[in-house]
Amino acid sequence: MSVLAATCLIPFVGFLIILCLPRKSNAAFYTAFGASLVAFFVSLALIPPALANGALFTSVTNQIWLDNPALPIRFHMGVDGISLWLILLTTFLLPIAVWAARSMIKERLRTFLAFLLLFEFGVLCVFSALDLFMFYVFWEIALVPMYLMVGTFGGPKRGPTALKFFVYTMLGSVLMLASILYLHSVTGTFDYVEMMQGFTSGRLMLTGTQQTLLFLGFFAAFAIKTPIFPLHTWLPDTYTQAPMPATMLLAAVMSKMGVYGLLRFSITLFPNAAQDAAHWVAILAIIGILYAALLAFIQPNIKRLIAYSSLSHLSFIVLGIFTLTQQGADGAVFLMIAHGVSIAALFLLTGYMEQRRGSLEIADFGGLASPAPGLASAYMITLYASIGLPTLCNFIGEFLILQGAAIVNFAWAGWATGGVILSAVYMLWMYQRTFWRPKTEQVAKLPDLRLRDWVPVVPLILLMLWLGNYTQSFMPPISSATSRELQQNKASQEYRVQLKHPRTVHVAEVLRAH
Amino acid sequence: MDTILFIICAIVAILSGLNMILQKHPISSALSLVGVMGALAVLYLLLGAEFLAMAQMFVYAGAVMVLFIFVIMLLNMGRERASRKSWFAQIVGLPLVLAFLGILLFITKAALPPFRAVQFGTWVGGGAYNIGRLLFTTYLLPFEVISVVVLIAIVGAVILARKEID
Amino acid sequence: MIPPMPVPLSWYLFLSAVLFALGVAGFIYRKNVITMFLSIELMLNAVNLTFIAFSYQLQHIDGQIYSFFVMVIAAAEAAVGLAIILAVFRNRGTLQVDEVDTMKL
Amino acid sequence: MLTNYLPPGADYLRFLPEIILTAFGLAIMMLEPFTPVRRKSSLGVLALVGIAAAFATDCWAYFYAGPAFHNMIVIDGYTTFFRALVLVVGFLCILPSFSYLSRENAQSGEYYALILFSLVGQCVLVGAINLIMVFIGLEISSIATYVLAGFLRTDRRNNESSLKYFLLGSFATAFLLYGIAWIYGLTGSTNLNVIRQVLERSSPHTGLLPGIAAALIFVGFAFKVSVAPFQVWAPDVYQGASAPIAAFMSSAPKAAAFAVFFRVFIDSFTPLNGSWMPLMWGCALATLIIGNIAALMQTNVKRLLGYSSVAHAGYVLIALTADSQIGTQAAMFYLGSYVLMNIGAFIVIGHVAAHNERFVLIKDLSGLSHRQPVTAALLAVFVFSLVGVPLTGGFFGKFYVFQAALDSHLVVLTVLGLITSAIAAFYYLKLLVAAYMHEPSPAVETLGPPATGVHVAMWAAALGTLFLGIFPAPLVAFISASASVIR
Amino acid sequence: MHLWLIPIFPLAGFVINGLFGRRMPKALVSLFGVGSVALSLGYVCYALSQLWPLTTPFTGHYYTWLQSGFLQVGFDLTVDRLTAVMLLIITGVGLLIHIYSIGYMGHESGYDRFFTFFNLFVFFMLILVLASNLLLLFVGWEGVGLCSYLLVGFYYHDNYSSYSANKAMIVNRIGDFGFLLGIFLVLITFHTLDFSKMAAELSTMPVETGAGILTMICLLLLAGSTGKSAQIPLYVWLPDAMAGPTPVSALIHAATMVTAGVYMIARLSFLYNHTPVAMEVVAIIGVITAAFSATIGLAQHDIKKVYAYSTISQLGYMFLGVGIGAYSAGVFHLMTHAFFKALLFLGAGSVIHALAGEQDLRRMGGLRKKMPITFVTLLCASLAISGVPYFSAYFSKDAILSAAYSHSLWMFWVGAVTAGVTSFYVFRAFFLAFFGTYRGHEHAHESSWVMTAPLIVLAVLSVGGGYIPVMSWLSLGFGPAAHENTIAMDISVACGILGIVIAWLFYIVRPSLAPAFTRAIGPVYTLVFNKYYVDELNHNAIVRPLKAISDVVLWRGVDEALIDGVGVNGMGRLIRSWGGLLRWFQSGSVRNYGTWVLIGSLLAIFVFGLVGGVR
Repeated sequence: MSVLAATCLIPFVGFLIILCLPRKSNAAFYTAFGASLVAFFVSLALIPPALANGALFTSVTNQIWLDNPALPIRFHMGVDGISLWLILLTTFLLPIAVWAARSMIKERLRTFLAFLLLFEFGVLCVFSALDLFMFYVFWEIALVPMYLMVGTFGGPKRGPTALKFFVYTMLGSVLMLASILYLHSVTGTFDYVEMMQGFTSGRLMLTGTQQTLLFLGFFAAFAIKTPIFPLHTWLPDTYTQAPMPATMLLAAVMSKMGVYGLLRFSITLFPNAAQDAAHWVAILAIIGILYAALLAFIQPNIKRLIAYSSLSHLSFIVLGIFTLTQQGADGAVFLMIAHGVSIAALFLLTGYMEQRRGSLEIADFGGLASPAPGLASAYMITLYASIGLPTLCNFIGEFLILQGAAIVNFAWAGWATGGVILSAVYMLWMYQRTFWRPKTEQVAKLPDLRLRDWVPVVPLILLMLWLGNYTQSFMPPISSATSRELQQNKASQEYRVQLKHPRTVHVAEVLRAH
Repeated sequence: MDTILFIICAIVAILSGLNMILQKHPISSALSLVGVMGALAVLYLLLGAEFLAMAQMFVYAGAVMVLFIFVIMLLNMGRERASRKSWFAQIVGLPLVLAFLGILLFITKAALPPFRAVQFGTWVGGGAYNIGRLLFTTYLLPFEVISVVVLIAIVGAVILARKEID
Repeated sequence: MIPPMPVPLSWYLFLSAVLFALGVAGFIYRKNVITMFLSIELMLNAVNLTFIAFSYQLQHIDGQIYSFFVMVIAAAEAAVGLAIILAVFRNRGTLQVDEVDTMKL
Repeated sequence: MLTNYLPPGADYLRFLPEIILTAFGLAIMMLEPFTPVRRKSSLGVLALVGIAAAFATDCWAYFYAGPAFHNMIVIDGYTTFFRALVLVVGFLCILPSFSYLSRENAQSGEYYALILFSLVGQCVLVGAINLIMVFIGLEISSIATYVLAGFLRTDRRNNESSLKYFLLGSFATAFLLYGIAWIYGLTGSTNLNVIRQVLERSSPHTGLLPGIAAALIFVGFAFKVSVAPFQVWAPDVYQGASAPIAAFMSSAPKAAAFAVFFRVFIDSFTPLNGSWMPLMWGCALATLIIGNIAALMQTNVKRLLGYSSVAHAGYVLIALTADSQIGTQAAMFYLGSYVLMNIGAFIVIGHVAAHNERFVLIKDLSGLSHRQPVTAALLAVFVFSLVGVPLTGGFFGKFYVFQAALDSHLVVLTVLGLITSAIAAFYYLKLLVAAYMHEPSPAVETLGPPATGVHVAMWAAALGTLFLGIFPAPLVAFISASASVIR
Repeated sequence: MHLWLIPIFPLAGFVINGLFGRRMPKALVSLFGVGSVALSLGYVCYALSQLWPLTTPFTGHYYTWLQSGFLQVGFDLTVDRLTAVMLLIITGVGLLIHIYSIGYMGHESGYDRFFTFFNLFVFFMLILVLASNLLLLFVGWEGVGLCSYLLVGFYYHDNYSSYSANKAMIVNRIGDFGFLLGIFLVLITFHTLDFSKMAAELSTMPVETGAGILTMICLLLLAGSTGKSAQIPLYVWLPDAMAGPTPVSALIHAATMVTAGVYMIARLSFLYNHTPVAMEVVAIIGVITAAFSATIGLAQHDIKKVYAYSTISQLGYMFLGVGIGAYSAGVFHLMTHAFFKALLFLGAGSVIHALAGEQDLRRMGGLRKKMPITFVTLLCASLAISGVPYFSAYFSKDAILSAAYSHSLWMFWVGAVTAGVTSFYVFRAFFLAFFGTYRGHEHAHESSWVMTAPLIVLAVLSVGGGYIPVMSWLSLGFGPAAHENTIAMDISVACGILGIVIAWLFYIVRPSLAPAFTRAIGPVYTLVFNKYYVDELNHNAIVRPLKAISDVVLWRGVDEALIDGVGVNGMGRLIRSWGGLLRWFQSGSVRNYGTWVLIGSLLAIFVFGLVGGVR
């Protein structure tokens, strides 16, 4: 068993153990924390091979799942520079979420922790899957515990919200399933690596129409999951209603599944369609950046505000990917990580606020910095990371993405940079209204962070600083992996020329020749 | 002779059938159905199905229909009442039935391969011997299995018609 | 002596089609459960006629055997069906089929 | 000599499961008067033993594959699979019946005997290669289920369910029979192989009549498997019947009818597939849309599951529309997982329903996870499987079906089908929303722990569902070997 | 030479005070806070002495920060002559103000927090000037902005302070918008962000191809500068930023941070030199800002606001200087301004401190006797800023004005008149505070030596700073300074002195003159007093519409009503409305069901008949 398989399975084992534990016992917490921590330390072993060559898939596990000539399904997983950090992000955030859950989830903690571990299992498998079937399977598996967490432990409107969340995402993912199936019936395999070999060697070929339709099928799933404007309306409700540890993972990890899919599959499997669509997707992303920022601006609820801010940042990532430039893609991957860390911290701290005040309406706060300077400082750092202050993590990602956008179309960069400005506006205004100003009576007595509250915050802040200041410890594998992806995308250029110029030659004939 | 017999029986069958579905009282309908069955029995005979003609009379017209009439009497049913429900069936039913009949007749007419003419006595395959022989050889399995149906019918009738749960 | 005038087989088939259609019409238009059931019996009779007619056409008696099976099953169905009708009547005191529609939509 | 006509010994072996079931049924009938009311469940145990024995002989018969009784039935992988499937259904439906019958104060042996007889009919049906056997098998299965649906004869809903099922079932059977009669007349045989050979030889312009005959046969089957627009009866009947019976009716007869549906259309009517494929296409889509959308606004769980079972028929029909080897495999797998999850869901609601099935609304499930977390978790497994979430049998079945459809270039059907399956998530998850996200309802507050039989059946169905989703390989291997026999 | 040591000391101070400051005694906090800057100053001196005479820039490469595609950014620090001047200003003036703060902040709560942020500011400011590439400069740029935000919001529990802090940050961010775009354009054009490599690329670049894009780059970067250096149109934040403690105003909003824009333009002079258009824009912005804000300064009652507008005005002079190519003059004025403006603020701080927080000139007066040291030092500063001969600004401002004289006459005249206005309002404030009778209630007293000592040092620098040969020192990088034009100098000196005289007339000789005059020009005065209503304009034309659009149109309209309501839920409603169809289907009536079976069979027959036939 490879390190990767072990990393993925440990949470699952933890999940099974928790299921067998008695209902009211601390053992569930220790099991969950232990399992997630072990998974984190095991996952660290993924780094050396991936650092050596980020463009290759390392720590590969390739087992037969279903050995049927009609449905050849493999349990094929591996990491490259893109998935490596996402996997580590997940394993890093899970112990934090488990820790946070202990103080934030009052009832049925055991069930919640079980869901958390199942979620981790699903997400890890999504990030490491190299078989499209497997990818889809775990894509959905990750959704289930999240749905249950939102629905069971969420706010007052949890039921309808969770339902909307599930059905919305499901609608997208069935279209992806259709595309995967179609891809299989064209190529005869579900294996991503095999498919890519087929495409690069010219053995396999998709027509323009096929590419477009398949691209749209995948895009539907990814766009809803990410989400991309205008498919985002599930997001604010879900983020707001979800219990805080779940919101944290939703924003930090689950949203990355969508953008990861875009980068991993959409632009390599359907290069021409991706190139054609890049313009439109980028415009949607830019609209999303500005739109979400403007909406965040006037939200009366902190959680909802952060939810919209997350949407804005995710649109940055999408923009980065669809610049189809090295900087854009690198920035996108980096921002995935950076945004994961910063948004997790933001939600975690917001969770502490909710725990103390019992509400997250901005109007209920004011002057919180006086009774809780520690919370205020930590919040300030995180908030600055989030709005892209240099030396903190998000800046690098946003800078690279905007740089990539500027290379393709300077106007894009212009509009998207507006999002950076707005992010400062709404975040600082929120901070001013909650932490600053004269303190109110209700706020004056609120306690500051205690040691056990600091425990999950400190690693997050340190990571933000590390990511922002010593980028090169993360960037090389990302760069090599994204450059491979982009090469695969560009490799179709030649074919594209064939398609474009000899108008008289029918597309199908070109294909038949291959 | 054959033709006349056929036409008479066919007219009887159709008229009885029509009567069955036009009568408001179940007893009248049931008795009309007996008429259809009798006419059909004659036709079976014309087609050389001796055994079945007998069975039609004894089993169908005799036993089964008696059962029906018995139940109708038992429940002391009167004329059926008019009903506004099922307006959908009421409205579209007739055109649909006519269309159905039309299609059946048209296609039967249009696409039918050349068929024999039926002449009484030219082929008598359906005697009791032949039927019995076939039943116990080729159709042994269905013959045996159909006994399960009868069994279920008995059990089912007992369960459903029993007065009280003991 | 009236000369035997052979009847085209198709006439039998037309007759069975008409009877079948009558049965369908009865099922749709009659409001009494028993009469509906009688209509079904009429349809089965039409089917039997078809079987026997084809049996004559093919000149082998398998068709008659099938017809026989249909009769047996019709009898069994009658037993069960009437029992069901009895049970319904006992519970509801009516056999108007339109009144047996508590479950819908 | 007559002895020449007597079937050889192997024929009996091939038919042994049916014989055993009948024998056990008869034995139960005979023992029934001598069993005190409190001990009636021992007859149920006897029925379970009978089913187990039949299952064993079914597996045994697989090694003696071949036609039997003058080509009336055939034993092959396909038959074996479906016989095993209906037997499993029977087993799973008898298990919760013990507590159900005692709860409704209706203990009797006939109940178990009828289930066994019904299984006989389904076993005959799936092995039939002669239309007359198809008809008889169908009738055995149907008549037994008519009775079962109305088993609680003092219950108005049972009555209505039974009456509707009976009237409409007989009505549709008449169409089927009419079609069989025409096929017999046009091809001179009712043997499926002969029919195909004759149809293959016949010239195109004579195809119209066989087409009409096939259409009438289609009506009969489509009715039994509740495909639109013949699905109308299904929700009413499933809602009215008792939960274990509804579970049974929506599983075993449907699976068996689908088995023969495939055998007849893919095997015999292959020469006509140019005309039936568009029909199936439209019906499949209509079924999916009607089933799923109607289910959206249900508040009664049994009725909801009734519509869900309609919708699932639509997915299997997609596999039939694909008209391919892999389509048949997909349908087999789909039905295999469908029966498990469907029965499981019905058992859970039957468990919650309490005496006289008072609590069958979605809101009655509220808070189930607070009081009976295990039951709720199992319900979650069934629901997720019905939705088609991966690692459950329901997902893999759907996956298989749509793969088959795409391999046959049914792109639009696939996309629309998948979208309806996403819409379906909406109403299925309402069950979980109630069970997990609301405070306990009175129904749940007063709910006792599940009886042993219910427990075992739920667990078995859930584990089966998960097994099929996580390790589909063994079953896929078996069905891909056996699906070939019908083409 | 370890250049990284220069910024590392304040960083260490920041870390130590930040983590442990709350638990440490004040003395220790001051030790770390002030000591770190002192060490930094010491190391700067040492390093410069080692590198003397610094004819070629010295660069230290430390680590690769970021690499992606052709983009490569290192953590590299460079010292050249310009940087050397800046380093000395930052650490030197910074140290003085740190020392001053010990006294000024002594009894404030959050003493440790103050020094933490102050040290962080020095760190980022040093990074800003040491950066050898544009991105690292941007890091410092944003960092000082952050510290400015934190320190303006030092009294965070106060509504106005927190509002001002936000305003400062947000307005700066708007400038950064341009800065960032400028960086992107630089990268696209030069494929590097290193100043030296950019210069090398530029020298090989054909003029025709580059002109347009270079202008674009320069204008975008200029947008950043206007934000940071509070020039029109982004000057609005600086007056409000005075809500922070006075040392903050002195260090950040007078001496160092706000000059970053000037520094950046000077740093990129090789770029600006290629684009006369951008240069002209810089100069125009500078001169207009100088005049415009000087007029606002005339009518302010808050002593710090007066100095704030004066700062804006002086920054305008610097912009004018660099805009007309007199880079060394601009930087020279930057330096002298750092001295006298820091002194003005610290002196004002001393007054405010003595009056327990009173900032309104109308409640001061007659402090000359009570606070003699403050009085003398402030006098030096006021004379300096007025350009009185042989005081520091006499040299630097007049260098700019004489360059302007030869560049464009109208700029010179505006600048000269503004010089007069400047000296008027500076002395207005001075007279109001120190002469006449005391109009307040607090018991005023002279500040302690920790505060007065820096005042004295700065006073010396303000007086003698003009003799530091910065212009010739910088001529290596910017070319020789233009010859001084005696006519221009005379005019500007005359204007300055005239301003002082008028102030003396208005506020000492005939105090009734000022109110009479304001009444006479009524509406104009109101306009100026209300800062030309620019804040109100911004609020009503930008902020409120933006909020309204976001709230009503985007949130309620597009998001909730359109996308979610019509799109998502509408789809749901549509699907549900199809359910009406089912009423028809699932009527519960057996006869209807039979009809459906019939319809189905007709359909089946029809399809079979239509498509028909054996294949």
